[in-house]
Amino acid sequence: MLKNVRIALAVLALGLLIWAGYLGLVWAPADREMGDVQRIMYVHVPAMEMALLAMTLNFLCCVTYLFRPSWSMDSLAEAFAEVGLFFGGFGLVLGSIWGKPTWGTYWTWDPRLTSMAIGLVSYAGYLTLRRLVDDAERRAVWSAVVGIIIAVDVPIIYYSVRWWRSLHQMQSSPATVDPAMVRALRWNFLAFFALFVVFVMARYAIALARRRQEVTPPPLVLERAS
Amino acid sequence: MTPPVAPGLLWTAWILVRKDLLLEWRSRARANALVFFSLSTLLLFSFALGPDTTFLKRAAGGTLWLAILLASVLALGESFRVEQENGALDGLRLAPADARALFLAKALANTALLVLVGAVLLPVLLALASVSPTLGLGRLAGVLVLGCLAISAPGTVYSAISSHARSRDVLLPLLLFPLLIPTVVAAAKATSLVFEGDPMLQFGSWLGLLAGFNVVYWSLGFALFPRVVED
Amino acid sequence: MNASVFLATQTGRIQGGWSYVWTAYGLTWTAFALYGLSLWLRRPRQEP
Amino acid sequence: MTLREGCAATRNTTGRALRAFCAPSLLDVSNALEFHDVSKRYGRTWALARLSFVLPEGGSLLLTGHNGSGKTTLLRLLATLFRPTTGRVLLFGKDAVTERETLRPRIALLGHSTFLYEDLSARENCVLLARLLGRPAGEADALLERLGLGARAHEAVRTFSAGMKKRLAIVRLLLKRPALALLDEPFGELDPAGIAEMEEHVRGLSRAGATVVLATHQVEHGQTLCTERLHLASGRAPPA
Repeated sequence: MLKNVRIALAVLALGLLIWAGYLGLVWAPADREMGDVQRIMYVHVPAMEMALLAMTLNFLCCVTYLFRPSWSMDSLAEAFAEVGLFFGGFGLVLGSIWGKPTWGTYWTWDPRLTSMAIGLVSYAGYLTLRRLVDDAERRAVWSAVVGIIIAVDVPIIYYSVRWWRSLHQMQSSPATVDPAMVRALRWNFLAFFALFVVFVMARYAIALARRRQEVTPPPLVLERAS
Repeated sequence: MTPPVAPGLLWTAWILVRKDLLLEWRSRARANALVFFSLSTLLLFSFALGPDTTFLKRAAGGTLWLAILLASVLALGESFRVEQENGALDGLRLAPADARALFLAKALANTALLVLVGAVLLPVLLALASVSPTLGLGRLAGVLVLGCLAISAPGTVYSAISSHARSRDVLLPLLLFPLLIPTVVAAAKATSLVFEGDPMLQFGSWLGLLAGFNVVYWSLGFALFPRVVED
Repeated sequence: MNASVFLATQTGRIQGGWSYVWTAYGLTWTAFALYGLSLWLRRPRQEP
Repeated sequence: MTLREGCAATRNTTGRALRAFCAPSLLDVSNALEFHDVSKRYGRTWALARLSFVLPEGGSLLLTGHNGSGKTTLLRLLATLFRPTTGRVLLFGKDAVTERETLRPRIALLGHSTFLYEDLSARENCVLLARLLGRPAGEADALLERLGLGARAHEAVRTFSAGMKKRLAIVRLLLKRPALALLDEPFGELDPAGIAEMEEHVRGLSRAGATVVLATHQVEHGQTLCTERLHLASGRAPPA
């Protein structure tokens, strides 16, 4: 049953993506100042939103795991971390592609981009830790602890970078959007969210299967004592 | 055979801090190595950043805290090596010593070592970058202590975790450095304000930021460390 | 009248933005495809 | 489900309140140790598999089995250092995971690792433990003296031989005056005189009413000391 739910959702997500792509590329009007380059916003912004969503959900799973440990919570935390890293990673690349024509540089110390970049390196560390610890229980507890510390740290990074950067120039506010653009953005958001759910479900299944395989209790029957 | 009254949390932490400091004193060869290591990193930064003294003067705060950060990775990694030798950490857990007291003790001992490293680095830095503490030594010391505290708290949690994992020498910095970016930003900023003067009176706010980090990391460490040590 | 004048002076838009747009969207779709593929390759053999 | 198990089994706060309410006499804990279908896993391998046994208080258990049969894992579970992957461990009627803080003062483990700091002296190691237990340092000195380590009490443990480190570990064990003494291969690294002395210590512990679990593959020594026996083969207790 679960399998065809996931396939149906995947097909829906694909359809949404194509429809949102059409809206972003063709239907939405070009921006007055930035012209067509502004269309990159329709993929960059939803990607960053998904990354933030994934990080928040990972934090919630980590906290829940510490109070009520269960393999599903542990696997869910792992799924959110990886999917968040994925969305954040290519979201940042989109941000720098957008930055080149608009600001002339691939990277500006914009607090949002900077704190996301640091967050991604932290979650890369989180995933590396998960691979470097063999014992399933210890890995689950320690990655929960690390997940909590990182999640607390990302907002701190955002504010300290903003404070650190505000010494130079003001943070760039997103371009003014008219209703048609908002509609395109919302459809793209929906498409990205559908893909987010599909990816998390798939990655969760992978993680849970690994945990099950690691933690299967031994068969009751005793071998012949040697 | 119930044992007589066991010491409270803070008293246990005090016993363990004395033990850690005694251990550091006994193996001071390691502490010396750490100090000379950070001196050489300081020199390295100065040479790498070029002979132009005006730039070095501006970058003095940053180089100091980068050197301390690199030294902290070594100090933190070492701090749990001694606990793993002969399973001493299990011995403490079985004593029983409250894991939170263990955290306080370890974090304070690491802070002391880092402050020592910082104290040795400072005069050398003042000479190298030809800077002087215009806002006074007291503030400089305040930044140093608060910065080292903010490094040691999460560092102790992460070094306890990575001391059990494989390839721990890579894992500790990988986990720690992204986390310490706000701390290093605040500490380096506050330090360079001390060196170059503080026209817009921002020193207080940066110090406040640093103090805020300490509150966050110490409470997080205090709450989460037992989960790291207990299986 | 002045609106169009205003618009005219504003037409200093960035020309040739489409190359950036196509790279961005191309990257997005390939990223989704590759990640979907990697998830499919790593899928657990028998469905739980 | 007897009343005692009922009380012990309920984990939530009402359970704790219920347990506090039950008069201790009702709960005369007959069993010091209880293993209920306990398994422990490291990575891919099962160190202990579906093990269940009971040891009455004051009893002493000889744990035998070849290396890697799970003896050390079992002792570390009893010492509340580990959490079982499945099943439950009860010590003196209390769950070894949720109530380890209250159990640990009464448990002592003489393991492969000696829990000693190499850079500290013998006395400093013992005084550290004494302070953590809230005991006067003099008690540690007396025990050091009694076990013939008085002369070298101020030398760093690094300079000690394996036999002397084992002796120092015994001092730490005796210092706790444990209600549950867990001995993992206590006869290793000891010369014949040391083994005789160790046997005397085990008898002393039993006489003092402590429950003793002694794991060894040198069965001949443990034979005379223990009332019960459990043989482990690759993590399981094959039917006797």
